[in-house]
Formats: sequence, C-alpha cells, structure tokens
Amino acid sequence: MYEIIGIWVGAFFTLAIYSFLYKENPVYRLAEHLVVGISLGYTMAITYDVVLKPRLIEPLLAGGSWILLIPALLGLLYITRFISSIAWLSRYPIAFVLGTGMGVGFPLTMKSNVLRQLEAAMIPFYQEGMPWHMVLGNVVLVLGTLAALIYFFFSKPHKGFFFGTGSRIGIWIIMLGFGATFGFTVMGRISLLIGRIQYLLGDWLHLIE
Amino acid sequence: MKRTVPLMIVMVGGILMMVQYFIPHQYSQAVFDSYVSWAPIIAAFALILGVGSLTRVHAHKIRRKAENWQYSWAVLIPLYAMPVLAHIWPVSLSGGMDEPSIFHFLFMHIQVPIQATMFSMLAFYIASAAFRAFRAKSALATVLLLAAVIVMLGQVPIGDLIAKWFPQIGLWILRYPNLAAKRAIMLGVGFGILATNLKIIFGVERNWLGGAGK
Amino acid sequence: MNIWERMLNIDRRWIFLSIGVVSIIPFLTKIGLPVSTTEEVEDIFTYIDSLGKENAIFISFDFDPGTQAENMPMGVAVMRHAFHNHVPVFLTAYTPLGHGMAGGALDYVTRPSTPGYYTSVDFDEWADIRNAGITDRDELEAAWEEAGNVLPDDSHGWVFEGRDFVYLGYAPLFHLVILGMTSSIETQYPSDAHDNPLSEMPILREHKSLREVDLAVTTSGSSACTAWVIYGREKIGLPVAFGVTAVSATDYYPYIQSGQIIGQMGGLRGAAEYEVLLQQNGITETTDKAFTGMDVQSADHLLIIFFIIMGNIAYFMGGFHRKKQLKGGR
Amino acid sequence: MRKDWIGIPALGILLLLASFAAAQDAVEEMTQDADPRPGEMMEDTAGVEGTQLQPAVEGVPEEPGPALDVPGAITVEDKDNDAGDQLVVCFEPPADTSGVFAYNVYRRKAGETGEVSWNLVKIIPVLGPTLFIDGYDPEYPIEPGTRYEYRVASVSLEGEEYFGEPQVAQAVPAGELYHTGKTKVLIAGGLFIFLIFYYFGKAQRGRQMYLRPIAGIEAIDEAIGRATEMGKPVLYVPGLSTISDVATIASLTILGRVAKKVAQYQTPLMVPNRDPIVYTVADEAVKQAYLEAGRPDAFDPDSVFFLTDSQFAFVAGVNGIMMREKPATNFYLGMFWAESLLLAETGSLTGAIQIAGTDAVTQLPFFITTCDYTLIGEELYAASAYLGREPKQIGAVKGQDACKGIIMAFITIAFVLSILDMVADTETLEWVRRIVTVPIVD
Repeated sequence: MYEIIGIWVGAFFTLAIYSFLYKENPVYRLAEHLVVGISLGYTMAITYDVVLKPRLIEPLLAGGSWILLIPALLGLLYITRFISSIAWLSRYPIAFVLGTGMGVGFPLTMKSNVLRQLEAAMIPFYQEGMPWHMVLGNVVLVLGTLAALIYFFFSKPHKGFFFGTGSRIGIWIIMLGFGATFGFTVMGRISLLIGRIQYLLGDWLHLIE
Repeated sequence: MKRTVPLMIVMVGGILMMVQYFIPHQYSQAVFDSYVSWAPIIAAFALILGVGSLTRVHAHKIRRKAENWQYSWAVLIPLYAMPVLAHIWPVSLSGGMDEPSIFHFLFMHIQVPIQATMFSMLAFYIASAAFRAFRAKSALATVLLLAAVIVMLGQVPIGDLIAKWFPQIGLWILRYPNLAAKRAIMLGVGFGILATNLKIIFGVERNWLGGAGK
Repeated sequence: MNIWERMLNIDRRWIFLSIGVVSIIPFLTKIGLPVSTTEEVEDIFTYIDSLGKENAIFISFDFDPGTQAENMPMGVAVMRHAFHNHVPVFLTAYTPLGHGMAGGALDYVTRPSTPGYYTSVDFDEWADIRNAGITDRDELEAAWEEAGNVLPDDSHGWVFEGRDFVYLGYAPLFHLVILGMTSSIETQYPSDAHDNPLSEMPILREHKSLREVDLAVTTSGSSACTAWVIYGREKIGLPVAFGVTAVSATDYYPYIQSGQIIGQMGGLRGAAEYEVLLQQNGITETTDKAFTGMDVQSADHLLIIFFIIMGNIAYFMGGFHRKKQLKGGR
Repeated sequence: MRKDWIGIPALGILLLLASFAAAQDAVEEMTQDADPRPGEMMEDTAGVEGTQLQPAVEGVPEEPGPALDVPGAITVEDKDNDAGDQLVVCFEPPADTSGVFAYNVYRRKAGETGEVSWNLVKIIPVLGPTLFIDGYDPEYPIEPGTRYEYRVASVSLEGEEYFGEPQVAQAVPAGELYHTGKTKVLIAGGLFIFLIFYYFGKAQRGRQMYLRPIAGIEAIDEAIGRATEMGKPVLYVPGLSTISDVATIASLTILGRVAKKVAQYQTPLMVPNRDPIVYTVADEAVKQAYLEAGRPDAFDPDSVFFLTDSQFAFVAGVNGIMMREKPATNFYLGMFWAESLLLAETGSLTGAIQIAGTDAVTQLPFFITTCDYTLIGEELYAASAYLGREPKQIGAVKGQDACKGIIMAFITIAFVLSILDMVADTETLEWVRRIVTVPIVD
C-alpha cells in the first residue's frame, strides 16, 4: 500500500513538472518550490545523523575529546553571517576550509592533472603489430594535444607555422572533442527521459515490464 | 581582525597543508589527521548558511506578500519538517522500504521524481533546439555537428545496423581527437586551478572575502 | 513570411510532442536491438569477474536523483555482479542525496518484486552464527541453511549484511573521507547506515582500510568521481572504475588512457553494455532497464538528427544565414 | 622582451633533467617496496589460490599430521617515507612446505612476556609473498620509536601452529622528514610557484605584456554598436553560479567593460541575476562603469536586478524578457549548466547577436552551435584579464602560459624522440618519459 501511494504521488509530481512544457502553471510552481525545501531539509537531517551526532556530539558526551570544540566553535562562526555587525567573523571558518583545502589540493592536482597527464601524452605512437587506425589515432592524440595547447596559448599571436597552423589544427581538434561531448550530452538527456517514461509506463501504469 | 586574520588563516593553512604533503613524519601525519577529523565538522555547520539564506529570502517574500508568496510556504515547511520527521523515525535514514516513514516518503516519492524529471525535460528542449538553433553556420560549427551526429549514431544500437564499422568511427573520435582536446583542456584547467590556489593562499585573489562588510 | 520562415517558427510544443511520442512507441513494440560491448566496459567486467570472496570492492553512489536514470542501472549491475561472485561490497555516497540512492539500489537488488533478486539477511539475524565464530562466506551460508532457512525459489542467492555488503552511506567532505579510509575505514564510519557496529562485521575485519580493497566503482553524475582518482588512486594505488553520465563521459577518456582508471561506463549505453555482459556470462537471466532503454535511445537520436538536418535546410534555403553578420571574427 | 618566456621553459627542463638521476633512484626504491595489493597482483595470487593450492589442500590427511617445518630467519627493516608506523618484514619460508596451509605472523613489543602479548598481524597464504609491510592494520598500529619482536608460525590445514624462533626487530620504526618519492611533484610545484610569482613581479613593475587578441572580445564592441544602431537594449547574463566561481568573477570584470561602452553609447542594459551576492557585486560594477564613463546620471537602478534563485524559473524569466524586449545583443558569460541551451535557443529565435563564454565544457558545444561568438574555457579568464587590466591577473595568465610552454616542449620532444625510436630502434622516449613519471603509490 505504502509503495503504491508513493508511486502515484511520484507520478503526479512527474507530470506536474512536464506540464511546464505546455505552459507555466501553479502545479509546476508548487513542485518546483517543494523540491527546494525537501532537498535541503533532507541534507540537514542526514548531516546531523552522519556528522554532528557521531563525530562531534557523541565523542564530546563521552568526554575527553574536548579538542573537537575548536572546529565546533569555528563552525558556529558561520552563523555570524546573519548579524551584519559581526558578519566578518564568518570569514574565519571560510578561511580555514578554503586555505587548507587549497593546500591539500595543490600537490595532488599537480600530480594528477599535470604530471600524470603529461606522462600519458608522451607515448610512442607506433609499436609493432599496431593496426593503422591506432597508429593514426596516436599521432592525432599527441599532435592534437600539442595543437590544442597552442590554441590556449595567449602569449603569442596565432601566426606563422607553429602558432598559426598549430592553433588552427588545435581548434579543429577541440571542435571534434566538443562534437563528441554534444553527442553524449544529447544521449544523456534522453536517457533521463527514458528513465521517467519507464517510471510512468512501468512502475505506475504497468503497461511495460 | 576583519581582513588580515582570515588572510593569515588562509595563508598559514594553505602552506601548512602543502608542506605536509612532502613530509611523511608522524607529527606531520598528526596535523593531517586532525585536519581530516575537523573539516567535516566545520563543513556541517556551513549548511546553516544555506538554510539561513533560504529562510531569509522566503520569509521576506511572505512578509512583503510578493508575487507568488504562497509558494514560499512550500519551501519553508518541508525545509524544517524534514529534520524533525527524521528524528521521530530515526530508522528511516536507512532508505529501506521495510519501515515506511513520512521522511522517507517525502524523499523517495517527491524529491526523487521531481529532480529526475527536471533534467529529463532537457531532452525536449534539445529536440527543439536541434530544429531551431543548431546551425552549421561556420566550418567549425559544421565539424562539431558532424562529429556529434556520428557519435550519436555510433552510441546507439541502430549505428551497428547502418554499418559494422560505423560505431568504430564514433569510438575513434572518442578515443583520440576527443582525448587530445580533453587532455589539453585538463592541463589548462589544471594550471588554472593551481594558479587560483596560489592566488588565494597568498592573498592575491580576495573576492571570497566579499559580501560580509568591509 | 516564406515557407522556411514559417517552418522554423513552428510552435515548439509540436516538437515536444513528437519526442514524447517517439520515446513511448519503442517501449510498446520492444525491438531489442543488440548492444555491442566496448573495451572500456569489458575491462571493468573482467576485473570484477576475477575477484572472489577474499577480495572486496566499493560501489559509491556519487550522484543525485537528477541523474539516477543513468547512474542507478550501473550501480545495480555492478552490485549484482559482486553479489553473484560473493565479492564483499561497501556502499558509500558522496552527497546526502546519494545516501538515499545507495539505499534505493540495495533495496532494488534485494526486493522480491525485482526479477533475479538476492535475499538479504540483516546483520542481527545471523548474530548466532557469527557468535559461534563462523565468518567464512561458504561456511556461513551452509550454517544459515542448516538452521532451517530456505532460499525462495525465485531468489538468486543469499546476501549477508556485514559479510557480503555493508551500507556505509554518506559522510560529508567525502574526498577527505576517501583519504581517511586509506588508513582506516572504521574511523571514518563509526557505524553503518543501519546503526550496526562496524567493528563486529567480518567484512570490516578483513578489509580494514582502502589498502585492503581491490576496486572502487564510482557512479557519478558530476566531477565527484575524480575524487576517487585524486585521493584514492594517487594516494595508495587503489584501482578505480568510473560509471559516469553521458554528459561527462567524454571528459574522462584521459584518465582511461593514462591508466588512472581501469574502465568506464558512459551513460545509459555503458550501463546497458554491463547488463549485456552479465547476461552473456550467465550472471543474470535477463537484461534490465538500461538495455530496454536503448531502443528508445536509437529512435530519439534518429529524430534529433532529422531535426538538425531539417532545421539547417530551412535555415540555409530561407537565406537566414545572410541576414546578420558582423565584420570581424571567425 | 616578448621572447623572454622561452628561457623559462628551457630553465625548467634543465632543472628537471638535473634532478632526474636523484628522483629516478627514489622511484625505483618506491616501486620496489610498494605494498603488494591483492588486486594488482591478481594474476599471481588468483592463480595460486585458485589452482595450485587446491591439490595441496586435498593431499593433507584428515587427522592432525606430523609436525610441520617452521619458518626461518626474520628480517625487519624500517620502511622509507612513512610516518614511523610501518615496518618491512621478511621471513624465510621453511625448506619443506608440504602440509603448510598458511603463515601466521605475530608481533609484540620487545620485552613483553606471556603468550597473550602476541598479536596476530598478518596471515599469508603458503605461496604468497614472504615480504610484507606491517602497520596497515588500524587495529594493531605500529608506534614510532618502539622496538618490536616478531615470530612466524607455519599453519596446517587444521589450524595448528608450529612456531619458528621469535626475532627482535633489527630496526626501530621511524618517521622521515622528507618523502623521496615526491621529489618530482616538489620540483614541478616549485617551478610553477616560481613562474607565477616571476610574472606577478613583472606585471607589478608595470611591464607591458602581450596577450593575443581573442575574437569574442573584438566582437563585443561591435555587438554593442549594433544594438545602438537598432535602438534596442543589450542583455547581459553573468552566469548562474555564485561569486566563488572563477567564471563568475571573470564575467563580472567583463561586465564592467561592457557597461562602460553601453554608457558611452547610451544603450539600455539589462542584467538579470540568480545569486543574491553576485547581484550586489554586479550592481556595483555597473554603477562604477557609468561613473567612469562620465554618465552617472544615465544609470538606471532597475537595469541590474535579482530574478529568482531557482534555475528553471530563472531561465523562464530571462526567456520572457527576450521575447518581450527583443534585445539586439545577448551576452552569456560565466558559469552555465543545462540552461545554456534554453537561453541560447530563445535568443537565436529573436535574431539577436549572441556572445557566449564559459568554462563549462559540456555547455560549450551548445553555445558554439547557437551563438555567434563563443569564448572557450580559458579564453574567458584571459578575456577578463585582458579587459580588466589588473596587472597581477595578466601576470597569472602569463605564468600559466609559461607552464604550458614547458608542457608543449616536453610533448614536442617526445614526438621527435618517438620518431627517432621508430627509425633507429632506440629507447630514448622511455628515458625522457621517466623524467615526468611519478609513482602511483605515495
């Protein structure tokens, strides 16, 4: 019973959102507002349950973990944001999270986004027994990366063989990449639509399995 | 106090964590461990900011009886009802169906369908844009559209029916030119992130201070 | 107003309607066009297939309900594969909403109304066997059935909570949680989402940190999946596999080629491929939702390509391309 | 003057080369003692447990067998690059392994007595590696500076243990002050920081630095001019994200420049906002621009406005404005998500000139096919540095360019060497590649 009511309610709100395709209307507006409240409310509940309770409140109540009061007080400073005279205090926790986050991220990004990618771009484009389309692919891969980097190079005019031709090839490669993204994005959006149709026709109306 | 101290915290925190990465020693590890246990607690409080601003915006609307103010109740009531409900039926957090609760119901049967539907609407808009806006107005746009069509056909079973090699072209575009473009962007973005990290740590970029009085 | 102009200015609700209709028909006709598999997905399948009860994997539900149509079938397919091979599974989530998604996936796989479901045994239910010191997967199942429990006919097998899976769920700043789990899972999750103590779970006793885990599969609708690479792979060499939405799938090819991830499922197609592999290898009897969706996907892609072509014909025939142009630029 | 960046990458390469030898050794060391994880060793262990072990097990008789051969000498070394919480333990397997099912490794603090003080820290299958890293088990952590004692037992199938001699560890666990495996990241990071600061300094000393023209920027003035000619307004959407997004910051800088031009031409401007904080900053920026253009009186306080914080409602609102007001020029600069398509589609229907720019890669294809000009990714940041004329921002762009230069140099060298390898059958590429190879495991 519980599940059946749930599916009917879900179907109602699915159709409420789709009604926007015809015309903006009050039911759509209601659904749109509800979801904002519910999602943040849900996040609050979960955050309390999985963070504050087990990591702060329980250790504190058990005694001994008084050091956890420091992050708790720092966190509470966020609230000063709503009192304009001392709103600047909210910068402290922001600064802590931002600064440490940036520090942790710096070497890891350098390793993962830069060194590792550079290493992978330096590949032998031919090895024995490789089919021709892979060899061609590897050449496109290495020179394409180079060309696309040239396109994003701002310190030189795009003239001459290296920078001129290079950046032109670069933008073509980028467009091919964007074409692939485009195709996949279309596929993704349609997948989501398919998911909803399966819900409406299957879970709700039982017209399909 | 208002600007200098936060800038100092950012700088000290940033440099400390950066240096920490290179030092495996136990004291350095202890710094890191306490960071890992503190950061989630601070982040949890940050949620108050979101809840607070949302409450403020909608309370304001209701008070002023602004256009469509009635809908603001549809935001505020579930916002505060959800945590309360969750603690009346704490077991419901598990997400299982065996112990139904209003909390679980609101999430599973209102939030999930609405959110899933929102983005699926894009399928309709893409179709409309395909007809009315995606133009091969330049050589580059033409390349983009052609690649898109090849990939779109190659990704679905019908591509196999057109020709066995057809999806292979799509895969080739994905594995080589696409990879080259994405890697170049990744490297560029990587440097962009690194530069932003540095600018923030060393106080060159201070936009994040904004909005809380001078 | 010439014919082309009128054509381009057609009320777009007609276009909406056509997409709607074209998306529904294939469901009713059920063509079942074959889906061929790609290397990117086969690599994940082969890897998981080589694991057994002494290994363990993470399946992380790093997406929100918005992309569940694409991500959920991936998580479900991998979970089925692991359950079939008795590979212990840790379920985690990057976001609070993902917490509910992980629970939903587990519920789907263990619900008797799902074809080919697994019968879940709660952690408390087999406490006696556990207290008797039996924790080995095979011995546990034997002891459980000896105690008079009978597997329902349509069920695919038993799954024991705390032995075959543990539902850890969401924890905030999840990238730091990954980092923390590299030294200990238990310090990051004092209890699981069902409030069971992790310290008593055999799965946790045998796999105490990410170093003792063989794979993390992240199903993600955003860049959350990269956290597993940056904090798991780069830190301790944890093998990672991606299940990402089609929208972001093209962005992660660099990770595949550089060997930072072992494979990737991209969008509904990727999920469908995994379902096909499961079926071909006799792990499931039928394919699931993602495969069924691929017919619709074909039809819709054809329609959209048709729209692009028609739109461009109208645009150029109608001479719109000459109307507005700036002097400079490309 | 403009050529001096070339020297920097060269310097970088030299620096890297110099460190090559030292770092390389470290890498080799690292890969050697990387812990053997079941996943990566799958071919070995899976084979072992799956096939070879089985006959051995079957061969063992049911009743307790004769005493098993015990493991031999144990050697314990401190692990490099750790926090003093790991030890590398190695033991000699018994000469005769028949009947042995696995090895149990026990540890206790040296000097402790009694059977209970031994902790079982590792179980190794009989054919598994006899070298392992102890200390990963969070339940029995190794404390830095403590001397431990180990003993290893042969375990029969029935679970009976036959102990070898206990051995006090030859080494005491100690944490290191520098991780030798991270030298390359350190060099790369240091070089990056150096280059950024070098160009910061140069920029601040007022040196003129060249940035190439970007097509979209040149089109901005022209597009505003067109709106003036037609007597229609200009629409500027500064993205849908918050102020902390780099794209939003870049967009607001460009907005200042657009507003100034608009003020000069006396064209109406509309700036709808989704984020309240972005709204206040945008309002400031436009006001300031009118002031700078010498026309503060012409500033219309209603031109910058907050629409709504809901994504789709925002789009519906902006689309309504487009249909009603028919702006001649639309700017979409900043962070966009799914709404990019909806905005650009409506804009193209109204016949407006559209200039877009974002770093959201998934949205760029839609902008490129529907808009007249698109700033792609980093071009948006560069454009804002270009238009904002803040020296340090330009310096940062130059610094990043220098790093890209280094990357480009490496890729070019690699390409040349791979041709050389192919022709001359050498292995030069592998050699250069090792310079940038970082170990997978820290």
